[in-house]
Amino acid sequence: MTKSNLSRWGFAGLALAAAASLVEPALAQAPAAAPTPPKPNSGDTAFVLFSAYFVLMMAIPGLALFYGGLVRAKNMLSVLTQVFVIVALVSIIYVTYGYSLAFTSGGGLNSFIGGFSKAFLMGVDTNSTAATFSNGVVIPEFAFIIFQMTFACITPALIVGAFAERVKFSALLLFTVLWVTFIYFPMAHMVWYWAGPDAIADAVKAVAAAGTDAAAKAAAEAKLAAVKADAGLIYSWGALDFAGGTVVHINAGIAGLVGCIVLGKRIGYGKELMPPHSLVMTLIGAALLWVGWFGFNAGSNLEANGTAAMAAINTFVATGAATLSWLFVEWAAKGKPSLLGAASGAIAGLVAVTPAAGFAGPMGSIILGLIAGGVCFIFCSTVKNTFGYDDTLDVFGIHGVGGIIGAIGTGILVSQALGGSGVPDYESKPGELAVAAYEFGTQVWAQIKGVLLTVVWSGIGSFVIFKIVDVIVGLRVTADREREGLDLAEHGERAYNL
Amino acid sequence: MTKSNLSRWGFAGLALAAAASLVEPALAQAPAAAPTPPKPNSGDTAFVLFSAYFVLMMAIPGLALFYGGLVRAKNMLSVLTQVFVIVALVSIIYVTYGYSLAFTSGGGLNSFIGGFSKAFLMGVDTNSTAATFSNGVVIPEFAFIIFQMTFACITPALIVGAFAERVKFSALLLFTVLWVTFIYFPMAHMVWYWAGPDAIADAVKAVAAAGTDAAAKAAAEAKLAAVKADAGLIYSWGALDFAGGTVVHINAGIAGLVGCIVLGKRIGYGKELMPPHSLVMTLIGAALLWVGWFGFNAGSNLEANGTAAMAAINTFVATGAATLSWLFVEWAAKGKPSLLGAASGAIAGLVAVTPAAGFAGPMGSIILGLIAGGVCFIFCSTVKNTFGYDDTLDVFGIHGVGGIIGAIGTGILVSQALGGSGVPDYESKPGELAVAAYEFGTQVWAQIKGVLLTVVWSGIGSFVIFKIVDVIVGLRVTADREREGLDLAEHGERAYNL
Amino acid sequence: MTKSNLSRWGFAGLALAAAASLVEPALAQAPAAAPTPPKPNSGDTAFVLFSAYFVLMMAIPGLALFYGGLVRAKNMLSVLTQVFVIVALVSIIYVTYGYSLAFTSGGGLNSFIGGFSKAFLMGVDTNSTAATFSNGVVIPEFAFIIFQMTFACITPALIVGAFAERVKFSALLLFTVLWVTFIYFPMAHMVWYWAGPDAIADAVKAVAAAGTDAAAKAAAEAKLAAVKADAGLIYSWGALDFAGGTVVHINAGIAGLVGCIVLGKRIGYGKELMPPHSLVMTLIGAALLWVGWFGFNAGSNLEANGTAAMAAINTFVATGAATLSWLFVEWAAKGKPSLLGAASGAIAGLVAVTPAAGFAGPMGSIILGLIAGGVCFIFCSTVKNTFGYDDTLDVFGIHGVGGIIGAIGTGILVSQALGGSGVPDYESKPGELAVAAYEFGTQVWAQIKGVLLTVVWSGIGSFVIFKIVDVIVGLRVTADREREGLDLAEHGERAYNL
Amino acid sequence: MKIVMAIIKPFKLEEVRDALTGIGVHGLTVTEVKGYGRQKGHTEIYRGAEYAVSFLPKLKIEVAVSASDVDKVVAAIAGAAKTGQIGDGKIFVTSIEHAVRIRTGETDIDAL
Amino acid sequence: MKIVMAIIKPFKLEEVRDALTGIGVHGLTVTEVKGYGRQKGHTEIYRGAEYAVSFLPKLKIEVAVSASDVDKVVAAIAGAAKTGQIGDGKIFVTSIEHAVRIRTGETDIDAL
Amino acid sequence: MKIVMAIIKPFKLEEVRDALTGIGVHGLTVTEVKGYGRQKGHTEIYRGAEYAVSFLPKLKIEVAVSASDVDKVVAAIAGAAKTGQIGDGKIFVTSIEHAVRIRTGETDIDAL
Ligand SMILES: Nc1ncnc2c1ncn2[C@@H]1O[C@H](COP(=O)(O)OP(=O)(O)O)[C@@H](O)[C@H]1O
Ligand SMILES: Nc1ncnc2c1ncn2[C@@H]1O[C@H](COP(=O)(O)OP(=O)(O)O)[C@@H](O)[C@H]1O
Ligand SMILES: Nc1ncnc2c1ncn2[C@@H]1O[C@H](COP(=O)(O)OP(=O)(O)O)[C@@H](O)[C@H]1O
Repeated sequence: MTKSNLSRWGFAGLALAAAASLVEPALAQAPAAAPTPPKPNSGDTAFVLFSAYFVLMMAIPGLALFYGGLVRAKNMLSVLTQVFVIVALVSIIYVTYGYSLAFTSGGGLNSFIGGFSKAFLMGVDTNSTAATFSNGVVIPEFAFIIFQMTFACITPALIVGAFAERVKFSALLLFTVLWVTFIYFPMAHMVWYWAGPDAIADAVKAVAAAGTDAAAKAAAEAKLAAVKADAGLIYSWGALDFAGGTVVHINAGIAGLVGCIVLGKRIGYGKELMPPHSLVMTLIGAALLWVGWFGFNAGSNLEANGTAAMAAINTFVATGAATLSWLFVEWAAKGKPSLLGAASGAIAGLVAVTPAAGFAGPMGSIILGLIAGGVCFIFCSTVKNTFGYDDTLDVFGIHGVGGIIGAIGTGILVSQALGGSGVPDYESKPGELAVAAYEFGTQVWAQIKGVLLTVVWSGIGSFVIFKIVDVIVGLRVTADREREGLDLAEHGERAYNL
Repeated sequence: MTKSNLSRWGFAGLALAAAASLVEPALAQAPAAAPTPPKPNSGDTAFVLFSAYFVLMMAIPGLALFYGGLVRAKNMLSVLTQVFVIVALVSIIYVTYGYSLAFTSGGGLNSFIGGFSKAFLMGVDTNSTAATFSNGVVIPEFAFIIFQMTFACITPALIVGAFAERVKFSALLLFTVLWVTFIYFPMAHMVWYWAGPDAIADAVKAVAAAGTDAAAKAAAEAKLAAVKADAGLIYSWGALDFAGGTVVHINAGIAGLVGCIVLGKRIGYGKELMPPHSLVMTLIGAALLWVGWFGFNAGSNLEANGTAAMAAINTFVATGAATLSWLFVEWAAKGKPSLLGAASGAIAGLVAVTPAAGFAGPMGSIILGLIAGGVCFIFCSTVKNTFGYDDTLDVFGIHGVGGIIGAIGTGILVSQALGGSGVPDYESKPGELAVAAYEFGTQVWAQIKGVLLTVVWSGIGSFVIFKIVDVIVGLRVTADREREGLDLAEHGERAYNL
Repeated sequence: MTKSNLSRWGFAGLALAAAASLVEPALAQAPAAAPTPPKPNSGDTAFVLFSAYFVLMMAIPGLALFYGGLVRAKNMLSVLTQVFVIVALVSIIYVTYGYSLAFTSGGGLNSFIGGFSKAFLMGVDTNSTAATFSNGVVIPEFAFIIFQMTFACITPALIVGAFAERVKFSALLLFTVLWVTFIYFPMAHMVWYWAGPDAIADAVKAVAAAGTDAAAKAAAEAKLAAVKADAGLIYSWGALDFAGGTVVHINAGIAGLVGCIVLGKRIGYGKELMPPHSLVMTLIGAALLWVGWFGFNAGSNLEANGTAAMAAINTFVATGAATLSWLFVEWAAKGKPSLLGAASGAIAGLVAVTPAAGFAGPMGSIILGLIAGGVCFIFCSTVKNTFGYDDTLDVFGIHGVGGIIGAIGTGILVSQALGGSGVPDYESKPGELAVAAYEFGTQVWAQIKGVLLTVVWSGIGSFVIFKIVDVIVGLRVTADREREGLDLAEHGERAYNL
Repeated sequence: MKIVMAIIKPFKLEEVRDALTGIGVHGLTVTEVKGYGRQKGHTEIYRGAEYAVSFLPKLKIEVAVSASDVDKVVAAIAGAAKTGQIGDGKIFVTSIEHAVRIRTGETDIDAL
Repeated sequence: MKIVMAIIKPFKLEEVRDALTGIGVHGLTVTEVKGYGRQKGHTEIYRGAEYAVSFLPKLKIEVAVSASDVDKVVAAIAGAAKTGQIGDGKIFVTSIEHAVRIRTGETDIDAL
Repeated sequence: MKIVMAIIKPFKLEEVRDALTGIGVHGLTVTEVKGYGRQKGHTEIYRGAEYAVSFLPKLKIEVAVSASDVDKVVAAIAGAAKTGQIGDGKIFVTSIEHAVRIRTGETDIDAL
């Protein structure tokens, strides 16, 4: 009884490959036996496409406004431009080589990174399919790609909040190119690359079919081992991450923390008033993030079924709980319940429930939200002030901290005893999704290992990249330009002419 | 020829129960005859999930901005916070006990309210299903829950417009908890709780199958009567409400009217200028309400089919007609066609078409919109001024009045003679959706009874709750705090720092 | 080997008609042979409905904000009102006679315009279906109508950008009624009206079935010719337009150019500062246009399948490429990369990829985007200044120019040699979608002819309509009202009271 | 001629305007300002950061009047703008040497 | 030294600035204000509520000049800001006793 | 009594306020203004259109003080607002003839 499918995204295209390889021997033996490869259905396809659109809406205008509202008016456009252009830039990188690096086999480096076999989306057409998490269910590979692409687009955009109001635009673009290439795509590969349910089922069935013939059995078992080994490192550790808590949130949170330390504090930080210039924009952003996050979390199920619906409910109530949690803790601690508190709590809840969305139950998700709201509040209000780093928009305090709470919480709340769905198992009943035995220590340790690797990879990698960019173009604008505001200094525009 | 399915939402889970009960006797007789319970399909599931997301988008940021733009800048954040936190709060209440109170059998109180059998979503898992309005079609119960949840979240948020700019935040939270518990969930149960099409078809078929055996026939008929009686009070009266005209709009409109009278007028009302601080936000809100309302109205069909598409078209054109109606009436009466007029007309049209969306035809919907736009304009501009109550954002004038127009109009426009779909009938052809004979008087009277009960229930209930909250925490902020603005006084923030 | 289905929208209802006509002879011969008409599936239905909602979101609030942010604060509400009310107005016109004019046979005028057989949506009910681009796949006709309706609603709204800040509101309403009637519906008919894949397959099969019987064969061939001839003029030329590059963008761009010349420049144009009053609103608008445009482009596939997913990816990367292209060209030419540049580039890319979305491959789309971003920048910054017309918001520079680039580019990038999907062919393998041989010259010439007819039709027609409206109500407000701002002068409101 | 400049609470504008028209003064100019004085401000909290905001929104009214009307005008403003609570504001009077109505070129008293 | 303070119509700013630079005045300070006077305002209607808004947007320009330049400056502003229609605004002149350029500490005429 | 009016760079407000409270001045009024002077502005580009924007955001501070305090106040402002770079702004001093505290009716020095 082994575990597999510990993360939620399949190896796009392998389904097709597997299907093709099935057809060949079948033809060799008897035409009548040829199994037809599974076809996408319109419901799942529509579901994944609209989920992708929603994730894009999270980034633009959602995240752009959430961040933009929090900076001073003179830097509003700089933040909006950064998020908008990052999305544009990464979309091109993604179809050029990003998808291939994340979701193809990387040969000798396969534990860490994929290869270039699908660079320029070579070989992908309207008939290509990608595996989901159910045996025999596939979606068009193009749908899988666009969905994945939106994740790659939003992740570097999350980071900009940490050093907003002082970063040079050209530096940010260069940073983005390097960061997605050397940090994001490897992380995506390590967490989400696997062979898919049908490949595993086929290999398991082949072992059974091999019967008593020792040689055939050995060959089949070797094949099964190879199929199972064809996965990213964190995936192979058994770490669960439904929708990207490690790849997206911890990854961005750590990069942000490193970035804000490398760039240094804003001029006047701690001395001048720097209130958010428009909490209205921040509210719009938070609301669109909440709405769009259903695409992110439920969409990560890749199929429109009961699990997707449960992921959606979990996303909703974890967010509700974290909103209330931050609000009431702040009310008690600071005397007033603020809109920014409610909105920040909501994001903390969304972050925390991301890895858990399809694994925890609704009550577990509420608890996760309650914890995330309170703990992130403490990080953003107390810990940050204590250490004195200037993480402008609390990328670390919300995405980093919330992501870690969620990643470890997932390892606990997945337990069926706590209302979770249990750890998926594609092997014991090949062709069906079974539930593996839950072992607290093993699972939580797998989660912690995933978190640690993410922290180390993103921490060291981002640091090196920041330093390289600083040498090449300089990370920070001059003091004069920072005073003037990045909108005029960097972009030649003003946000408001009322 | 009897009517059933007079409202549009099924009794979640019963479909599953019914299916299960079918399996037992079948097994007793012959294994081959065992009917398999219907399974959700991905298209309907995706449709209901995204509809739910759209309804959330109506509330945040839609409604929050629509309302927020209309208050003075110093109260902007208070309105945004109220809407945002109500959504968070009700989401938790909903999965805790709200869903159970609305959509389970309430035993002796079943006409008015459900029970606690699904508190904490007990027993609901990713395989549970909920009935739709077609025989043999189900959706995941989690999808049904999240969809319903968004309705419960937005309804109390609608009310805040009536006493905006003066209500105490703590009072509002307490009010919300009490109001959804004692007003909303009972109303939802009374209007939307029923046995579902398959349960009715099975019972009708059982009567037929009983044949000439008198005892069996009597038992089957008793069973049929029981199935039909297992419904909320307003549902059982035969009142039609496709997407919540009574439960949501009249209910909120009346509560708002009571609330603004109990709280009293704003300081300076009628003397000081209180122009909307940002009609731009109001426009964004109105547009997102329009867009999101398709989730509300077409989504209430629970299936992606021709009726859903018709409900969407009706929603579109009723809104278009009401927009033009308000605009031109205002142009004639006041000399200028305003954006606020157009946007208000749109909302009036959306409200009015809500109960009618799946029952009227497009031309009937246009007429409904034309009437709603004009009449609501008169209520908001003349009637309110005559009576002198300070319904800050016209919750009664638009949701109450528009809701009543829609509820009664639905009883007329459902007639096939007027292009409507006819009153549904699940009994005469068990397993199929037939159309019952339309009787004008009967149907309109059923609609009026539904409206009256809603007005009485919400009116008296809300009044009592307001008084209780006033005693416990006080409903209204002090005059000083009202002058200062709720943003600073209640939340310690300012909306804009430009 | 002939080409058909050169545009992407089917003749709604004909599928039903065709199915019905199939049933009759079948009954006459043998009941067993009666083929059942295809039924819509829930996945495609959900896909088309949500695509329609997204297109509405493009218009309101998307386009309204994109445009509104660019005008001066005193004209903000006028732009928002114009877009909002145009949507309302056209929705009523569309169900009244617009759909019928666009998508029914126009008898003798059929090359140019449809008839009134479906005025008031006569004969359309929840069971009516519309053809898609796959044989045997249909969607509810109501879904097709609402999708098409949103296109008709947004197109005249695009035009208002060209003469914003000076047009009289009453004139605009009258213009809209005339323009959709005499320009838009004919264009839609000319480009998108055809018999649908099943009608063609049936006719082709009938020819084959006729066998050697000369009379029968002649009759069948005549029938086939008639089916193929039952199409709009531009369609019959073989011009490809996946989602409306000609009908929507070139059409609106040309009308805008004519409009801004007829109305004349704004007072103070070129002398006074007229900076955008809120690039924040413009960014929100651009982002919602980008997000919503997936509904526009992928939705035009009418089915949720691999082609839809490819159209979505193409839409994404063309936009990303054009964003970068405009940004970097501007950076090089003007010294600073601006948010408005990035947003304008995004729209230019979206416009250019519209006709190509389902025909080009992702790499082709990137190239299209790169070209569109750069060329549109030059038109908006240099060409406009050179000629001196005051196209306030660059409707021509972006929609006109971008549309033409896209239309002609589609004729090139459709080539399978360039990664395109190839020109569709419904005849050579009846019942299946085959690919016709690609001939560069033929295809590009067909595209150019489509563009030219659009330019001429829209150019002359719009000019005449502007002149008529000018005579009846006057196109332009007085200088005093223009100075005061249209918000107060025309609508009696102010956008902001901060 | 004099200019009477008054700093008042924003919601008192209409009453002050009415008081002035009541005594025949039909022109004035208003500016949104922020005032710092005895009236205490408020604290704003944004996530971790607390800001003590001591500047409060006020309106500045400027009225040009003939020297003989000054006392009447000062009294009218003082009466209408008074709430009796801290922060009601100040009135300052300065001389102006010359006044012109741009439209007509009229000067001094005729320009007001 | 004097301060010339002018209330003008907003769209006249560029012309006034040009007129001033034309006569060698290269410094001025502008404030957005709302004016009440003979020029009639407008009515705004929001749903039921009608507001007669009598305050109109104006700009206040302040120019510090040497006493000898005052007439030239007043004439320049009056000329450039004039449309001949009601609401063109006013010009007021006051004395200043002392002026300082913060950057250099220069005083009086040298500070301008 | 005098009014000291200073045009300063916006980010210098807190320092100026602190300098003033440091010498016992506890009241002042601030206005957002736009200044035109030697300090050069910037160019904004929106699609085709380039705008040379020569007006820069400044703050105007007005402090009413007794005649004897004027020099102290001017020095305090000048010291706190100085960066030494072009655009630091100006200080102008005018006389006021009369002052009233609206809340109490106190006049002149007592009103400050
Ligand atoms: N010395 C001063 N110079 C200029 N303006 C002042 C001065 N003192 C107070 N003000 C203005 O008057 C307003 C009210 O003053 P404050 O001391 O708060 O209350 P009060 O007028 O009741 O004594 C302040 O907000 C400020 O705008
Ligand atoms: N007595 C006054 N004191 C201060 N400002 C005034 C006075 N009278 C008019 N103003 C200002 O001058 C502007 C123009 O005045 P108005 O009477 O409308 O027209 P005109 O200047 O053509 O006579 C007003 O909007 C107001 O800002
Ligand atoms: N003659 C003047 N009258 C009124 N305000 C002036 C005058 N000259 C300059 N100012 C104000 O002082 C500000 C700073 O002036 P500037 O010439 O740019 O620099 P500096 O004060 O260093 O010489 C200007 O932006 C303007 O607001």
